[in-house]
Amino acid sequence: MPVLDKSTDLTDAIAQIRDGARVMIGGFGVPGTPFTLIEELVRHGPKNLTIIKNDANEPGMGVDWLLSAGMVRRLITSHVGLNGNAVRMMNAGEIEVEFVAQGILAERIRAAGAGLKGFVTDIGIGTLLSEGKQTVEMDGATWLIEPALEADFALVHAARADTFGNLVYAATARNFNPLMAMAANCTIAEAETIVEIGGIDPDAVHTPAPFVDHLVALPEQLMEVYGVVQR
Amino acid sequence: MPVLDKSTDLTDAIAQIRDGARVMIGGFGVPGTPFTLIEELVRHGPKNLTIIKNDANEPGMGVDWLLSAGMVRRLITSHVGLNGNAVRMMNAGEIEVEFVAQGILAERIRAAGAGLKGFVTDIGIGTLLSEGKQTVEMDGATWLIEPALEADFALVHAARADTFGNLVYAATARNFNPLMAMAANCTIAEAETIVEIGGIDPDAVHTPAPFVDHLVALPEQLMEVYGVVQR
Amino acid sequence: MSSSAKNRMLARAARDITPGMTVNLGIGLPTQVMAHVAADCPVCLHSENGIAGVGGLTAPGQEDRNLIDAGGGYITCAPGGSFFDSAVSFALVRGGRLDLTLLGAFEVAANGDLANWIIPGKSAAGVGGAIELAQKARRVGVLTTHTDKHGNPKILDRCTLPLTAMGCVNRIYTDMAVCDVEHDGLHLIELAEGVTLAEVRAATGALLIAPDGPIPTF
Amino acid sequence: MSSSAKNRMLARAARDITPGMTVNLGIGLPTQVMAHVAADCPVCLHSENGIAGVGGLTAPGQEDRNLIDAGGGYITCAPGGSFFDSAVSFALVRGGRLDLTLLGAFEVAANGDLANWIIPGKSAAGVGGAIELAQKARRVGVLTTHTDKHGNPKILDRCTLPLTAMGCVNRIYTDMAVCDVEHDGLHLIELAEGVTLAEVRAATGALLIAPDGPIPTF
Repeated sequence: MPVLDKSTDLTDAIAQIRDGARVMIGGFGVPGTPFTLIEELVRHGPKNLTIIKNDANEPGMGVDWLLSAGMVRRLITSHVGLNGNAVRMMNAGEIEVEFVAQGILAERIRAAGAGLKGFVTDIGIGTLLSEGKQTVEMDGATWLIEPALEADFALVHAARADTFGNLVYAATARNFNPLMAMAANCTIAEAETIVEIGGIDPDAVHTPAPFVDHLVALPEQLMEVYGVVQR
Repeated sequence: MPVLDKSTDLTDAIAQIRDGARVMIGGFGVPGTPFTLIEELVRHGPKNLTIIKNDANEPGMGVDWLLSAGMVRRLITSHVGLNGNAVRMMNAGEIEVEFVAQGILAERIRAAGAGLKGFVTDIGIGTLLSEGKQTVEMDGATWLIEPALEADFALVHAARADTFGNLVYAATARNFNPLMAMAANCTIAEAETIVEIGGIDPDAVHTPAPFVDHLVALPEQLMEVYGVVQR
Repeated sequence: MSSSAKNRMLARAARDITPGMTVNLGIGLPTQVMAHVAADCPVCLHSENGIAGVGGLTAPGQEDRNLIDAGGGYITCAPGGSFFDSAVSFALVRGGRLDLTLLGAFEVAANGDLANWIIPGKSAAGVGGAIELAQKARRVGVLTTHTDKHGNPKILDRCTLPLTAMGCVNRIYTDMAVCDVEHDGLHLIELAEGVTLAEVRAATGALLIAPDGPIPTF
Repeated sequence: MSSSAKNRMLARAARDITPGMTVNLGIGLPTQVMAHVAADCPVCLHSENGIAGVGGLTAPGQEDRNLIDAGGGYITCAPGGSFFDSAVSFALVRGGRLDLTLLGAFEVAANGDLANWIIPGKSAAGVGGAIELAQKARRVGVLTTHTDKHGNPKILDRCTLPLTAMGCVNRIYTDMAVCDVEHDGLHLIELAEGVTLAEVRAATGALLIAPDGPIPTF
């Protein structure tokens, strides 16, 4: 049985993203951030985006390109500590920021990917982060309900892919990528290496192809930002 | 930095399981079922066990050994269709059976492994399976709350392990094993092949070693039941 | 059901499996649909025990003891396939990545309700994965004989048996007809060759809305 | 804090990292504890961005662009290490598989409350992973100078800043003392060499329960 070839032109893949879209972006710091997809998103230029990403990268890098281009209305993230520009825009009211505890952010994204409405947890009970949240009584205690967090698009970065869209990530570049790939209505993956069907061991797949809609090949020579070694 | 060697004698590992314990057992049909651990559990002989497993295997095989030995008080499972003995014992009131939709069973186990209290879903709404379940209102609709399902022990079967307890499963023998390995207070894994530290690619690990407490080596010649090819 | 009627039904269902789909085929009749899908049609077969990319049944003697489908049959993994745990497998189903599932039925109703897991008075052997497939696949097709072995309709106005899922069915394929569940009721879409509208109406326990013009056959 | 006092504190905290533990060390002082753990002690270092088995910092020029810890430092993966996604990483934390975490603090209270993420009036840069580490690790240690740079106590009867987590701290390591949070209050366990009980009491914003006999030093 043949399989679909999901290889897509970078421009065509990103052109689907319209004003007001909710866009998840993989990565934790530099590793796993799909810089090429983000760069094309800036070129394409939709406005009023909601961006969901663990962090805001650093000034002049990744998510900061979107912030600087004035394309972001709302940022859902666990921290923006390494990006003073994001902090400034947040304080100036130029962007809304929703802070979510890192593991809760991961789990809310996963819940969407798993087709759940939300989950029940005690994380944040008794702190500022529980304020305004829906609660439920179970086993004689009060728990928080955390709603699933879904998106229109997920932009993810893989080390390797086959043409059907099976993805493999490298080391700590995995992070939020597999969760986001499952949680969005349309998942666009960039991959450093694309192999023929059969080139990835079925036991070694990190994101199964049915979760991936479009596959964008990266040039052999990656943008410099992928190799940043400084902090 | 050295790592702990979790290799444990089969007898010592299973001897920890006492009367009344809640025991999760991996496997979907034959693949992934830890027959050697189950056989030793029968020899050890604790009573009034609660067994959590996708299915009840087939007569004269795996979970059925525990049923036939009268060790099981309660079985939490998605179906027992291939084991007429389990159906008979259920109808005779010799065991309690709780049926859980297969994906909900998987997700309840995962929720325990992820340290959550439960999750919110619409699966089963309007059917018998929603009866008696706690509900919650979200976004103007009624949803079911499914509680996390935890256990005292998980018995899992891996194809390969390193001595620290990193596990790799083969093909569809993965199924419930990685979820259960995360959900129990004590996880005992049997492995067909045990390699030295460094022998498993960190990107290819299915169950990270911190989830595994004891590692039992299987003999080179597996029991016949592992190779059953009939149905 | 004659073997030619059955084959026509299977082939008709197979025509709704289109290139690029991820599909789960239930145990029994639905599994047999695959044999009628064109060999060059790129389809990804999911089985809920943890594989996307079922190749087919394994030749006797070639079985891999670690590789079965949810029905317990020994299978092969197609090129481009992947293995995953049971939580990911049902995430794929509930998360909307399953384009189509074809299921069997005890009863199916004009409002899309499906009953296929328990008959009161008989002991149920469990629920398996059918509930989530029925409730969450993007499209749900039911494959069934139009009537039971006593000649009673299996397509009813409302189900009498406990439901697997409410309002989940989009299309019903039988040995007599193809019907679609719409908001305004059950629509007859096609007739099996040699079957008349009157015969189908007589064998159906629900109001059947027929098209005005000629009815296509399959 | 003198460098010798700091090193004594780090070495003292390191003594509570015992063979077989899975440990997460927060950014800053806690990360530096690892250098004081015996090289032959089998410890698994977790970092919440998705690794169990952090080897250490990478030598300059040897960095792997795909391999960092949660603090953003380039690291190595120790033999026996594994990589996983962020959901699994926090499953490990919340699910009770993290034996110990060592964290920094703005304030820590006699009831075990910890405040280490936001100072009202200053803009917060986010919460990161500290909440779940603090709330769910089996043991939580806090490493901090006993007083802030103005000489004010950081160990208080109750925190004044918004909490990271309630009642989560088991042990506090400072340049002056080691204290345990118990149900009946804050217990002084050890004194830093050359520091007196009176000095510690004066620098502590909470009632400190001292042992009856001689107090061990570190």
